[in-house]
Amino acid sequence: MATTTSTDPHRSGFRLSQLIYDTRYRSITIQVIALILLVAAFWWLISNTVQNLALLGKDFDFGFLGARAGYDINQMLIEYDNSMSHGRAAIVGILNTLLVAFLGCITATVLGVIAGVLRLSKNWIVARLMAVYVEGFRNVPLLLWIVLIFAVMTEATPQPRDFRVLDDGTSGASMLLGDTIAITNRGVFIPAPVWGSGALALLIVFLASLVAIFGYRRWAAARQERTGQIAPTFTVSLALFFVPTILVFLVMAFVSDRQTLIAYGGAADQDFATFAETLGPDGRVSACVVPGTTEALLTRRLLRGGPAAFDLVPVSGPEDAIARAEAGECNLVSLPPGTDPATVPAGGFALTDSPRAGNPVEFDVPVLGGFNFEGGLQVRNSLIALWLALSLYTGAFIAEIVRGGILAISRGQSEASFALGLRPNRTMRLVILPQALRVIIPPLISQYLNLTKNSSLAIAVGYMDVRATLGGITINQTGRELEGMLLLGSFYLALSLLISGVLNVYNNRVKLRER
Amino acid sequence: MSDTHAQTVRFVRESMLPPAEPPTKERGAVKWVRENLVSSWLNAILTILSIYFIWYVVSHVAPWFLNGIWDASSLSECREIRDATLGPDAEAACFAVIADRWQQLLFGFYPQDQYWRPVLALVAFFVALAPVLFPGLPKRMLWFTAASPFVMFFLIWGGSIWGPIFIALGFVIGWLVWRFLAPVAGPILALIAAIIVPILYWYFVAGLAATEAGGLIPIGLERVESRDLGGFLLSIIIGLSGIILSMPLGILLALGRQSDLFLINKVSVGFIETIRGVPLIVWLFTAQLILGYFLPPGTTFDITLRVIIMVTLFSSAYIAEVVRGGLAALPKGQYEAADALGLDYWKSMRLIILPQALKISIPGIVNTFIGLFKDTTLVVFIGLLDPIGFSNAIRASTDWNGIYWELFVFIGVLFFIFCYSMGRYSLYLEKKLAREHR
Amino acid sequence: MTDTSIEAREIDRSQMRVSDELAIEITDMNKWYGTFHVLRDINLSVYRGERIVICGPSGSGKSTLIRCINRLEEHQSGRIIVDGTELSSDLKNIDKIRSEVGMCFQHFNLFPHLTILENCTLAPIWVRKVPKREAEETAMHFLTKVKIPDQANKYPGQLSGGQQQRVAIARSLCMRPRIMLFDEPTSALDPEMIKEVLDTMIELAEEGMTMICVTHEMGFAQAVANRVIFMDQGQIIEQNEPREFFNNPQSDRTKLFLSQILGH
Amino acid sequence: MTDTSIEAREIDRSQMRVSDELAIEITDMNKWYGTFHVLRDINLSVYRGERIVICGPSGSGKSTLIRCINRLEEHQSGRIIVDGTELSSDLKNIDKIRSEVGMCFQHFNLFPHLTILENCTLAPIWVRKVPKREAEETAMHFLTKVKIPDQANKYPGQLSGGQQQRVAIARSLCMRPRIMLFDEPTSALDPEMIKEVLDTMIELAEEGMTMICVTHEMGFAQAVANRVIFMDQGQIIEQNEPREFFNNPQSDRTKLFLSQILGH
Amino acid sequence: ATLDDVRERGTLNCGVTTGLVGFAAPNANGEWEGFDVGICRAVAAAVLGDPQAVNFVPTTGQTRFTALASGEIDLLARNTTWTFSRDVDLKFEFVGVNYYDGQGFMVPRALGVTSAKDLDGATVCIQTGTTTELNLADFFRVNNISYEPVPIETNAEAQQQYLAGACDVYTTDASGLAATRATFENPGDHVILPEIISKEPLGPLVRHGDNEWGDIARWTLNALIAAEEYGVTSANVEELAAGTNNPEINRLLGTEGELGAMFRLENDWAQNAIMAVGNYGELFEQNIGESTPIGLARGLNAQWTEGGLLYAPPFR
Ligand SMILES: Nc1ncnc2c1ncn2[C@@H]1O[C@H](COP(=O)(O)OP(=O)(O)OP(=O)(O)O)[C@@H](O)[C@H]1O
Ligand SMILES: Nc1ncnc2c1ncn2[C@@H]1O[C@H](COP(=O)(O)OP(=O)(O)OP(=O)(O)O)[C@@H](O)[C@H]1O
Ligand SMILES: [Mg+2]
Ligand SMILES: [Mg+2]
Repeated sequence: MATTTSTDPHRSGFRLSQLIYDTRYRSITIQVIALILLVAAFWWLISNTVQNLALLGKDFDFGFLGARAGYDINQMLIEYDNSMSHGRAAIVGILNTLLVAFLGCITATVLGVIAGVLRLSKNWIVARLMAVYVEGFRNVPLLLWIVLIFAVMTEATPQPRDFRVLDDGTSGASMLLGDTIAITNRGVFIPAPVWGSGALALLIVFLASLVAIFGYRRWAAARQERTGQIAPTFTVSLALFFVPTILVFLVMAFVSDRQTLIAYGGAADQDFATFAETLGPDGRVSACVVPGTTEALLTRRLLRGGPAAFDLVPVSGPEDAIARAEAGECNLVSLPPGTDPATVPAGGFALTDSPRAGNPVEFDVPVLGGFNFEGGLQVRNSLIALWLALSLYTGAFIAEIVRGGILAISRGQSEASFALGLRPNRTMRLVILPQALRVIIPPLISQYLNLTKNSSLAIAVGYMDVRATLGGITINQTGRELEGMLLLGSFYLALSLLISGVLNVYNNRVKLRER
Repeated sequence: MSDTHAQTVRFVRESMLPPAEPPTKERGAVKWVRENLVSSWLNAILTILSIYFIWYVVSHVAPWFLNGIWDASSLSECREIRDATLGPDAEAACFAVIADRWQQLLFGFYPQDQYWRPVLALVAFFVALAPVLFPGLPKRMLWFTAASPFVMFFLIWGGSIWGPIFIALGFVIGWLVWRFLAPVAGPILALIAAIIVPILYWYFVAGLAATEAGGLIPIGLERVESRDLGGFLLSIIIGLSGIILSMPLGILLALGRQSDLFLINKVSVGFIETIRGVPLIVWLFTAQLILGYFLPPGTTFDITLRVIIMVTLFSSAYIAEVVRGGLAALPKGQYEAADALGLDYWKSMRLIILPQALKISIPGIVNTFIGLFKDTTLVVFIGLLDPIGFSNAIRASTDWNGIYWELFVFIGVLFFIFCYSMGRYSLYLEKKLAREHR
Repeated sequence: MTDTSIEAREIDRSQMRVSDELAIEITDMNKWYGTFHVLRDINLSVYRGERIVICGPSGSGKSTLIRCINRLEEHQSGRIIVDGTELSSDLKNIDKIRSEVGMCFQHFNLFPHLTILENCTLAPIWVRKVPKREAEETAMHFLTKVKIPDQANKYPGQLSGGQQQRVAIARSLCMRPRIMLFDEPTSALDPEMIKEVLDTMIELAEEGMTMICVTHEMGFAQAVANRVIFMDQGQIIEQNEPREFFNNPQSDRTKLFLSQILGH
Repeated sequence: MTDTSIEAREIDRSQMRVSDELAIEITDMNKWYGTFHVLRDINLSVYRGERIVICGPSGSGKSTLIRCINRLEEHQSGRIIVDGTELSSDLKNIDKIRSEVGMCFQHFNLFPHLTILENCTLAPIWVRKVPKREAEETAMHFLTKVKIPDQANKYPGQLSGGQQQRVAIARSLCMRPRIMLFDEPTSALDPEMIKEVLDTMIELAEEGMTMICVTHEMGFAQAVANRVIFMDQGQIIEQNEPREFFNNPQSDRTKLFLSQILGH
Repeated sequence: ATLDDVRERGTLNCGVTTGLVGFAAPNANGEWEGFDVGICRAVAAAVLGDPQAVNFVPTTGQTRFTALASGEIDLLARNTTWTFSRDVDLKFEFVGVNYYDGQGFMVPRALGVTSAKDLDGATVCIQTGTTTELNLADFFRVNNISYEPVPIETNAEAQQQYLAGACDVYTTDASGLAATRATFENPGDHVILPEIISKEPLGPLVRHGDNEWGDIARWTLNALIAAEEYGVTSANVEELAAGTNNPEINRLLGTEGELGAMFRLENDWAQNAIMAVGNYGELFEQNIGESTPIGLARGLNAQWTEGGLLYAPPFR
């Protein structure tokens, strides 16, 4: 058959009524009308906006992003202080939003999966408890939960003051895990890692063991394919994950050199205690250290243990330290291991009891200072409360999704698998999970989307997310509502389009093939 | 045949065995505990943990709750009563604040002697809903359903009865225009006319006519300002009007998203995705901060109304997705049968497709409503006095400054009761629909 | 199984009015789905009062052909003239033809949210603009004809498959179409129900309705058809009057097909 | 309809090896669901190579009985010994028995996320620890046996019901079980498909597999079974060799039951 | 013009806070009460002759300026600091100062802190959306000490956080600190530090451009202040309105001259305002003064004659 193009027998001239009654032209007519309406609507909106702006004497200008922000943000993942720009503050906020969304998605998934599975548990009381959890969180506004959790956390955890040891030797609260972690109502203080000289080697070993795990798994799979032998993957992976890194860590810690501490103002061949004493009762130890290094950390530890008051003078490197010492800005200099004490300029001498240079990774442990804990990493209460509330709330929804997903896999599937002799855990891994995941993942991802959007409720606990910085203080201080809201909206929109794009790709990949 | 083996095959049971009781360990409470609480080590541990958890929570919350003081006029009086009866360290809730302010938490500043109006409006809403939910009822009740938004508006806001009547008349006019123009001028022209004529009517005639009529026959209720609405009443109003008003737009968007027409499809998709991609709180700030920019200079209307508009746009995107699900669930044969009978697009939508698709969508709509209702709490951030906003305002009075948990507990419990029962209802509907649907 | 009963009441063909007037005329019609050529150079004339049975293997384009006749599918070349009106993209023509051509689907496609009576009156009221009472009278008339007047106020979900299919027929009849198209009206039914439906169709045939019916019920074809058309791969392979067609097929393809359906 | 073809190829029963060795021995077995006594004092010995058909009214406990044999259900009293191993709560025994007893469900229960081939190789690879290539060869062998080797790389959703049931059989066979349990393997199928599946089962029977089959396909029972067992209310009411069973049932209950199924 | 709009409407739309102890809050009957509320009522009384003809529109720190700019409210009487940029850049007009405030700090007595300069490393609770956070940043920057800000949306939450010890310091306007401390279970356990780190002249504001309306608001406030100065109270205003031998009072109360007509008000506009809410001193004492639980001293807010800053320009 020749593909003869459609030749309409009545090619009588075009009539106007065809625009409406002819299916071929009708759709064009409708779309043209729609287009006109659309353009008119946009024109109306824009002209109104222009007029309003003119009336208010405002313009449409994103220049404010470059202006000085002037306010402080307590939690920042990148450097920021109040002399930086509004744009920078917005980025700090964006990162904070992404952080809490990311953390929230992970814990919500864990919580949701556990709750969903437990809700199906044969254990009556556990199942009931999970039902209460799920229904309780699903049916009360998130805002209320955020506020309540924030308040409960502040009430239920001790304030830093309670950690202070009183005269009678007791204290209202104490730190955990060998005085390394403090849970307070201002947040949780945990040791912060400080990367020392061997850190790179350690990282390489760790990456290598990740590669090894991957390689081992492939090898195990290939061998199973060849011989049928099933090698243990989980335990071996676990061992590979931890053992080499820990071993290398211990070895490096053991062989690490001593750092050189050079003092000014005492007599040679002293140890630190004697040196501190020679400074007299009002003497102050000023130590020149490079901030953020393990040497600095160890020096501070040493000083803290000593009797004298001290302060730390930040310097940029060993040369700078010595120069400053000579200028009299400090009377104690910490030099990296391997520095030849002979290079010490006149007047200085090496202490006899300088500490070890330290582990490849040292931990800066929080200690109680004047008002608060100092050092370490502070995970703020606002972050924890928001994180917890978002996770618990979204977790309740995820629990229902997981439960639905598992219930959607008919019991016949597991029975068939049992009948074939597969053990319950393999049945789960090979038969149930792959199927349940297809049902679970799409709604799961839209829950992630919801969680991300809900993180804008950070306002309730004073967590400085993008809505609080860009959409809050910045707009309020500059009066740039139109521009600010536009930027804010575009950020959320871009994020959600990204997430739903991922979702679509996934959906297309796992679609069950049917007739 | 099977004589190859010696076993005799034949067996006939002479007497039937009666059913026996299962062995003891398979019976009663023992079995229940064994199977439900301690069926394995893991389960036993979980049971113990759960019981401990429950005990912990109850032992901390129960005294506070049971010691609750209901009769006091301020927080300090509460504290005095507590000190007098229980001692200064006792835990005791001060529920007196709820006894003192429950009207505000429920109705906001609504005039106390008019409380019957919002209650009646809610009743009217359920009556209006009945014919949608129970197909057995007479179809004539649908007239009331159509009229109910106006009735509810009139009951809640009050004012002259002529306002709602003349506004409603606009819809009737639109319908009449469509009815009489469609056969003459074709559907598209008729549709455009049916949209434009009522708008002109509202713009030029309705207000004037309503004032005139109000002057002639003054019937009406005491007028209540939007800003007097607050507490749960406000949440319910925002939630309900959001859902009800967003239905038409949501349906149009759903149809648009199903449409083959490129432009209409893309516009619908763009609108839906934009709305859904941005958090409600951002939209609310938009309503508060920048909606005014988009309107002709000088137009102002109060924030409650602006919030309702924004919430309507917001929920229409969600409704659109729910309705789209309903449309997609309909078999293709329904569309074809409608075509084959000669029904045009709008008729087949109205008579065949939408009634079915909407019915399937009801559980989804209810769920959207629950979500929206919970989200109305966000209006606190733009200064509206919803329950949470009111709890702040109550704390700002010298009497109750410093009170915290009691208000939140009260609000939480009310929300829970409302949302949970709605949720159960939608679950019930879903099951019922699943049964009906083959 | 149902063959005997149908055979027994074979219609007196002499009584059936087959006029010289054309009801449907299809000339050189082609249709593609994408690049797939489903219907190839179809030429078919159906006279008023004729009863035509179309058969052929699955996928041969039978459904597509009759769906083209009331424009549920668009054809790409050739002409289809129904009742003197040519099918083009003109909406008015389409509306006109659809209200004159009734169609009855394999899966009934009743409207589950309407009662039987409402199903039947819907189109007359909204398309023909008949007053409701009159529409209901017509509906009851046709429901009586298909022998289910007592079910009028039930919903489709409450009826059996055979009853549903008969409602579907009644629904089309209520539009008083001049032509009826049936697309495998019995293949979704249990054997007992098939009989009910075929009986109804035979009655219609007796009244001289123009009918095109896609079916494999050969008993029915033999009993009522004026012509049997055999299609394969989108083409009309053979057409003949039924007795000839079954007893003395010409083409090999037809022979093979008949051997299969008669054999099984 | 399928009866004739099965009858025609009735197996030469003398050739079928029925040894004196016990494959399954059930003594005084009782089972309750809650307080409901589903299986009452079941005593049953199955010899290696025997083919047993179980029939009885719905709810009589047929499924429960065979599900007890591979411990998909737990029994509460009495003993079940399969292939010399007693079923207790010992996990090792359960694993051993399950890998020797194949089971074929009414609703196939294929794994929809795996191809046909993967469905068949999953258990051999993970339970029997067979190398993949070998497992695939075995799988292809059995797929060829059930006559669907060309579907190996499709997914279950792409096959017809009869094909799916045959895959299910092949899947159990790939574990090379000594005993096969069938639970109404054909009741979810269309008549044509039933034939495909029954043919497959008959072939298996010819090879001397020990089989217990819950079915109401009496043609199949007559053709291949050594014994037919009739159950009612959780009890074995009557057992006999098929011809006797059908032609000369002893118990009134059996007579009534047979009259119903043969009649319809 | 705004005046015409208000007259036509018959009510004054007045923006207040969503709730701040002593300044604005609804009571159990749903009536708004407080110091800021008094200003609204005074303006309503002056313009419409009815102190009840006010619609109170609760606003948050975020929403107040838009509400005013968009015309949703006619007057914003919410503790808003008069700053250059708000006046000039945001295009509002502050009509005067009704409360001279300054940002202060409150700490638990147990901390033993006596000066804000000792707060190095402290955690500070602040209410967001105000000038507070900017002042704070400046103060700590100038003194080269560090702090940790904890921004909180509402006063109630900030209070809860502070009491639980989640922050060492609570900072807001000194009036707010006093009001908050007054409702603590043990007010004596907390001290307000002597440093006042900022000037916070709080005053009502109107839109830029409508000078007549701005004048009305400005002079209503001035009338209240002047009334205190001249000893006109709500109790004796009626008596004095009959005529006194003090021409200034006569002009103020409209018995002499045509001051009211100059901005299209009745001549007894000030009399109505004073009758409705009392003079400035009465308003202060009723809502936030020392006899109330809040117990604020007059301090800077005393009349200039008593060493304060209140100084109403002459009515002539
Ligand atoms: N919408 C469509 N898009 C693409 N191909 C289609 C479409 N509908 C049908 N086809 C194809 O067109 C061919 C003819 O389909 P049609 O339904 O007309 O066959 P039929 O003769 O009615 O078969 P059956 O007896 O199975 O109903 C088939 O090969 C089918 O796969
Ligand atoms: N999990 C269960 N809990 C409680 N009762 C059950 C359970 N499974 C089955 N039963 C009951 O046990 C009885 C026997 O069920 P079974 O499935 O063994 O019957 P059957 O003979 O296979 O019937 P059918 O021919 O309908 O498959 C039935 O009365 C059934 O209701
Ligand atoms: Mg077809
Ligand atoms: Mg069964």
